[in-house]
Amino acid sequence: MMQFARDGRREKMSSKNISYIQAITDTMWSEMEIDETVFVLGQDCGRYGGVFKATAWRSEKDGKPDLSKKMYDEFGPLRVLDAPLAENAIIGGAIGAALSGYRPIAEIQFMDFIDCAMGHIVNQAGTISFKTNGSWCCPITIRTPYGGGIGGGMTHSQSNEAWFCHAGGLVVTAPSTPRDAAGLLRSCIRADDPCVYIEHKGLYRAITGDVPDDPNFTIELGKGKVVREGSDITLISYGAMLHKCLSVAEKLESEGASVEIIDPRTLWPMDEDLMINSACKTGRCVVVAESHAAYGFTSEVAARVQEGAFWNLLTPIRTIAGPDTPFPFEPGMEAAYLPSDDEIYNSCKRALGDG
Amino acid sequence: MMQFARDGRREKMSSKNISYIQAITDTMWSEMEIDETVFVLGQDCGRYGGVFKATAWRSEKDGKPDLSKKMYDEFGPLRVLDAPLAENAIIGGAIGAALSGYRPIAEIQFMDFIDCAMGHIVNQAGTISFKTNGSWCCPITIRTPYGGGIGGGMTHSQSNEAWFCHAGGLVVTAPSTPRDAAGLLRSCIRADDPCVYIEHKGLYRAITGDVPDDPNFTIELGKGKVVREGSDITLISYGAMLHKCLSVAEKLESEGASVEIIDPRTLWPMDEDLMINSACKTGRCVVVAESHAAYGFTSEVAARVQEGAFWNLLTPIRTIAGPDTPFPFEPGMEAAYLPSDDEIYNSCKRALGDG
Amino acid sequence: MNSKKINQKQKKSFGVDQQTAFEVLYHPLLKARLLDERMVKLFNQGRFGGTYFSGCGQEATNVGAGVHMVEGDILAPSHRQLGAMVARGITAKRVLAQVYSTAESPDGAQQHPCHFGDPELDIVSPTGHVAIQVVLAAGSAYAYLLDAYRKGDVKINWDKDGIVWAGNWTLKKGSKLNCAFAFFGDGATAKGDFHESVNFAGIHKLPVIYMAENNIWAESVHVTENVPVERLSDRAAAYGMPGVTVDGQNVFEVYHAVQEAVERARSGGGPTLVECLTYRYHGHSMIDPADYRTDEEVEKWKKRDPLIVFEQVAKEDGIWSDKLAKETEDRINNEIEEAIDWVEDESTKPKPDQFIDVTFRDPKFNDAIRKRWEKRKNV
Amino acid sequence: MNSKKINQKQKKSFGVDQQTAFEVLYHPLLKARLLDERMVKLFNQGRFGGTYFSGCGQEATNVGAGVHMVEGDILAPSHRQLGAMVARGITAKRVLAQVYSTAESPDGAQQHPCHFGDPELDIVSPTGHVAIQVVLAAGSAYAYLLDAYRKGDVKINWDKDGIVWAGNWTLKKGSKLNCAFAFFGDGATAKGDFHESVNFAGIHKLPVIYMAENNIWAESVHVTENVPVERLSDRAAAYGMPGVTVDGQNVFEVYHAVQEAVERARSGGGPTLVECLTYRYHGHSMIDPADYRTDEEVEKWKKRDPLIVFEQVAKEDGIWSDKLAKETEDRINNEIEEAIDWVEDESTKPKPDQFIDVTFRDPKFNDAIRKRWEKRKNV
Ligand SMILES: Cc1ncc(C[n+]2csc(CCOP(=O)(O)OP(=O)(O)O)c2C)c(N)n1
Ligand SMILES: Cc1ncc(C[n+]2csc(CCOP(=O)(O)OP(=O)(O)O)c2C)c(N)n1
Ligand SMILES: [Mg+2]
Ligand SMILES: [Mg+2]
Repeated sequence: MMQFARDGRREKMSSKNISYIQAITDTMWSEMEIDETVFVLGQDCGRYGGVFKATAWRSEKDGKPDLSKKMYDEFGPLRVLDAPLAENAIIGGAIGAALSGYRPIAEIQFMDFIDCAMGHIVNQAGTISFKTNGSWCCPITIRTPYGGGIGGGMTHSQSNEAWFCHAGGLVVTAPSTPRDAAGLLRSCIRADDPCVYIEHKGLYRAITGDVPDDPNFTIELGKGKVVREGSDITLISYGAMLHKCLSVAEKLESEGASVEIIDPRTLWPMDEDLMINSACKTGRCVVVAESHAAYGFTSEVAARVQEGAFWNLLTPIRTIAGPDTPFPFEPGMEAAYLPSDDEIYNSCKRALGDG
Repeated sequence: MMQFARDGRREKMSSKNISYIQAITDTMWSEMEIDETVFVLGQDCGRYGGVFKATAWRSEKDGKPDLSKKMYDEFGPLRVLDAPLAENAIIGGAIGAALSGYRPIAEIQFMDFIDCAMGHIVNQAGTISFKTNGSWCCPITIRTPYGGGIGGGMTHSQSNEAWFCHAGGLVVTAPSTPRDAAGLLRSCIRADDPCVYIEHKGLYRAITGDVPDDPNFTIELGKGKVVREGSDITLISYGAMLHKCLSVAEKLESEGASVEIIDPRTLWPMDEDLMINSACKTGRCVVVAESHAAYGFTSEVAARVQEGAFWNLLTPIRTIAGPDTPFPFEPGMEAAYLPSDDEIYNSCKRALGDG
Repeated sequence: MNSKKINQKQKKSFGVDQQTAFEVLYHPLLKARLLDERMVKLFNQGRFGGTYFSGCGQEATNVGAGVHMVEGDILAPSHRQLGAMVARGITAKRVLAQVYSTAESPDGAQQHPCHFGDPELDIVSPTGHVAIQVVLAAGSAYAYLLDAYRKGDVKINWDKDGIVWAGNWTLKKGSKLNCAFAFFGDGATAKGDFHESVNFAGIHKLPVIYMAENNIWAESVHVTENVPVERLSDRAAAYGMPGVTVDGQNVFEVYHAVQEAVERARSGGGPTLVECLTYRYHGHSMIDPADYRTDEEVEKWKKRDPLIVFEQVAKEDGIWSDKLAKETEDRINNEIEEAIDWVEDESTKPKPDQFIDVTFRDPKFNDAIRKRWEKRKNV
Repeated sequence: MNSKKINQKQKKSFGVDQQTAFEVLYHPLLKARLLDERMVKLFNQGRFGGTYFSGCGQEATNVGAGVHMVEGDILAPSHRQLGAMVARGITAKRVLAQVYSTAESPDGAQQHPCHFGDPELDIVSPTGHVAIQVVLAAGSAYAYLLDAYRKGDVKINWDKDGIVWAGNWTLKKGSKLNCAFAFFGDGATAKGDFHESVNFAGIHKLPVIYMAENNIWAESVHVTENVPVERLSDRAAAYGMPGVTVDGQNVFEVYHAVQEAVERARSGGGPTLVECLTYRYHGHSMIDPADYRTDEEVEKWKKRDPLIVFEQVAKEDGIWSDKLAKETEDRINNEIEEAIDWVEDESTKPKPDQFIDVTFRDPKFNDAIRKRWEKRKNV
């Protein structure tokens, strides 16, 4: 926990090394302890602890889950609600509870199914403040696992975040590390505005990292991060693809190119200046995402950066994204669908060359 | 009707001057005559003829509606179906009928409500061919009125086409003239793939134009059009905004600038080469749409054009789009929301200057 | 049809006394009517824009439910709930500010004039999406259950194996829950949202009053084209909740039926589906000529106008008073005239760009929107 | 519970003769079981990827309905319909090609191994979205109505004023409609899609057989947390259609109930909701330990295994034959072994980029995708 010494100086913060999913569980648990109006609802979230166990166990000191007690046991069936198989009821219900004084965390089991509740998210949650002239707000957090690479096939792999960024009224955030997962989730829960918080299911147990042991640790929504400094080229990405970018950067570095990597962390609003400044500095930019190419993240970033960094760009901005097809299952196809290290590497090489 | 003279030479095609909405009605009517598997379903589409009267009257020779008989009277209640107030039933039902041999034209009364059927459109219609390895296809056409400027407020003004362009499996098309309305609609109905056909409600009765009197008149999906040739700057837009661009072009022309205007007509797939070639020629580009700025049409075009025309661009690509808010009602606000002639003009001036 | 049964009770006014009848029921009934008809006129005179959805004819249904609402109860209206809002206490000024889209309107003129609410009275401004509000109401009702739970008033009935299924809780005697009121039309019941909401409320025994206004039409679509059964209230059984059908033109009957439902809900007995048989006199909105229905149908319903029925019942039961009726009317007319003068002379125009500053609660998000918008404007 | 009533009929096998019992019912019942258990094993041995949804325990429900399908009838399955597909005639090879994701699989290995169909048999490959397929079925059924209409076999019953409401048509005597079969679980009935589909089919009297498989669980969620009423079949009344509950472990009973429903639907009498009480032996999918339920519950149901019940009933009614049973089993085992050998030794791998070429029917749209994808690959 963050502590202040008697004289007001901040002491060294303790932290825990935990997995990406554990950071999510711990943060919800801690917020439910602090604030009685926070509650969780979703399919299989209660007794079962969620299909990915995101609503199951808090971590112990060593960062491992404390299997003795589930969130359901701690907070009871009303605050850890096994919701019906009805996405409209889950989201619409969360919205109603939010208007009546609560801060619901609604889980959509896979982001692929979020389209079932699209009307409630975009045209109800996203418009509450607007249509009440700011009198009401809608403090809901929608958590949902997205992304491919785990053999999920067509409807267990999608990355539909662009829809919510193109909605007008929603904050969309996508952590790439355990630390960001904790800090951004807490910010979403505490925000008075509706937040779509997407979790890359491929990262759940694949990565661990230090997370401050502080019940007030937050990360500002809308602020990106330079996750690696460099001077020759800017790589922009998030989620599982960010980790691919990091390994490509190592390789490029070993070949003498200095790579800057930016993680926007929040997808709407976007930390435009951070990206533009970096591209101005390096003069070259590659944007990577696994979502569909058309009308998605990579196009949005490219459009903004070309405008803001136009006079400094030395080569065209390259975009690498998923093809505009449904998500295939067969492992070879899944590999063909997802951007690969090689593709990122080659695009960087092109950008570093004559474009 | 298009005719071929005995010697095979094409004779001059006759045409009719009709409104944008009349072109839509006439095309559906003609397709229903030609093909018994074509039918129409939607709320109020039957006896009432649709809330905008799109499924009401065919035109007479003079282009005016023949008020003596509605589509419902001509084809009966089973082929002009008054559907229940249930968007999932409408789209899901259309999909089922399509798999069983029909070519349904489903009307969503306002595009704002299309989010209610998002799951069926994206994850059912858009995946039929994919998930049957091409054995089945899903020849449905979803017609829906979009766009603002008619005092419709928050949920009768939206332009959500980007969602469907970012879906992977859907064709999205947006006619801007009566001729394109007819040609593209017929192509959609005849296509074996699912098409989202969006109609700008502000154009319904505001514009008229010549439409070939040919029951086989089609316009290729995916092909854009140079609607005005010029050499100094490229303007790219569609729908009501395209018409604003046209009038700005007149003004700029009168001031000595030569403006090229491109209407992509189909939003997915996009006629990228047409836009890139134009931008390469003019070196300057402004993209205009009324949909949200973030992750929308203008960003998509800017991203593609910057990449394809990088070495020829003289100034940054400017994008003009709706703000990322819900759509406001009050007339002054609506005017502030929608891109204006002045804004387009000023952006062109900047692009023509030093950017 | 349950209305038959109810009608056979002794008094058609269910023992409501004269003062209550006039203060609580007649006043909002008449106010809703006079205000509504006036707005129809003002719209037809072009004094405000957009369009207008009239609830004329449906006032008894709305008032009979709306008057049962107390502080903290949420009202989730559809597009024809003027009567319920008036019963809840909305002023003519607030309503007119709304339809005239002035800066003083509850939604700051952002919303369409006919999709309106009033946050001060816990009335949610609806989206245009039919039936979405029905789900929201279930969510608010879940919040009311949590409120009671946090106060320690809800006992969860774990079984001996430490298991409990949904809805298995009891409310402490004497404790009362807030209620959520959802209004929706016959057409709306064809939507999946309706189903998901009543199903959820049925599972968790939530305090929701489902007010189904069966006015025969959904725009031009006949109720038989949206609902394959005779009585909407018959659907309640599919959700394990009581369903009643009442004469929606008789405010006493609606009042009584909703009272029963509210008492049950507040004491932890769960939701009720109340179908009200009613009718809208005008077209779907002002631009609808409503030529899909016959004049006879309209006339038939007008004979059972809520105001006529009120007078009949009150007279039969000896609680009618010409004087009170006249006084009520005068009071309402004053309020309306004053409000119109105010809205036309004194209300102000909203700032054209204010919607950007209220899209989010957190100003930094709105600033992000503004920044791009201003760039577009080349400022 | 209707099953009671039905059980009181004279013969528990409803007069089905021995040959039919074995050819039509026992064969698919056993084939589904043996194939299913085999796939569970293959999955656990890591011989194919993804995950696997077993339908073990639910074969009687599936077979009793699937065998009524004829050419042109569409099957809209959920994720546990192996039994129905086998009854419809799917071969072990097709199924194994599917779960092994080979080039020969009906979906070309594009889909998840457990969401599969077979276009050759009019079996739609489901999306992962629970309940969406239920709506599709209603649409196909509407197409069947149009088919008959185009043949001149449907009379629309206009009233004297030239008006007709939905569902007011009659089918020419002797004409037969195709039927759409929709399968879905207890959990799925909580979704709005279920409601919109049955409502639509109820309004238009569409030939749909709604097969509700009530297996008590939706993943870890208990049926009482998805459905606030005792019997799913009670919901049929809300849609103006007949509803029955049958013993889903007794293939004769399912066969008989669906036969009645199919006859009604084909002759223009509209849809039926058939609730089958059944159980899944394995977890929701292979990765679910299913620790939310008790061993006793599983054992209780296994005592009423579809194969045991078949044998009991057949014996009671004197149509059992050890010889036929043995022959059937041998035949099936041969088919399965052959299919496994084939799939493991002879089937081929799909091209990694083939999905791009089948996203659309029109190659030019696929080319547009490919172009951008190849640019990404820097080729
Ligand atoms: C999701 C959705 N679909 C369609 C519409 C268009 N629409 C507005 S009101 C209406 C009819 C509503 O009928 P009903 O529910 O009976 O209410 P009433 O107008 O009779 O009060 C329709 C179809 C809409 N607003 N929302
Ligand atoms: C729209 C949607 N929401 C959630 C899921 C996740 N999910 C898959 S199967 C399932 C439970 C299905 O239960 P039921 O309908 O009873 O069918 P059963 O598995 O018992 O056969 C859930 C929640 C999904 N696939 N689709
Ligand atoms: Mg109605
Ligand atoms: Mg189940």
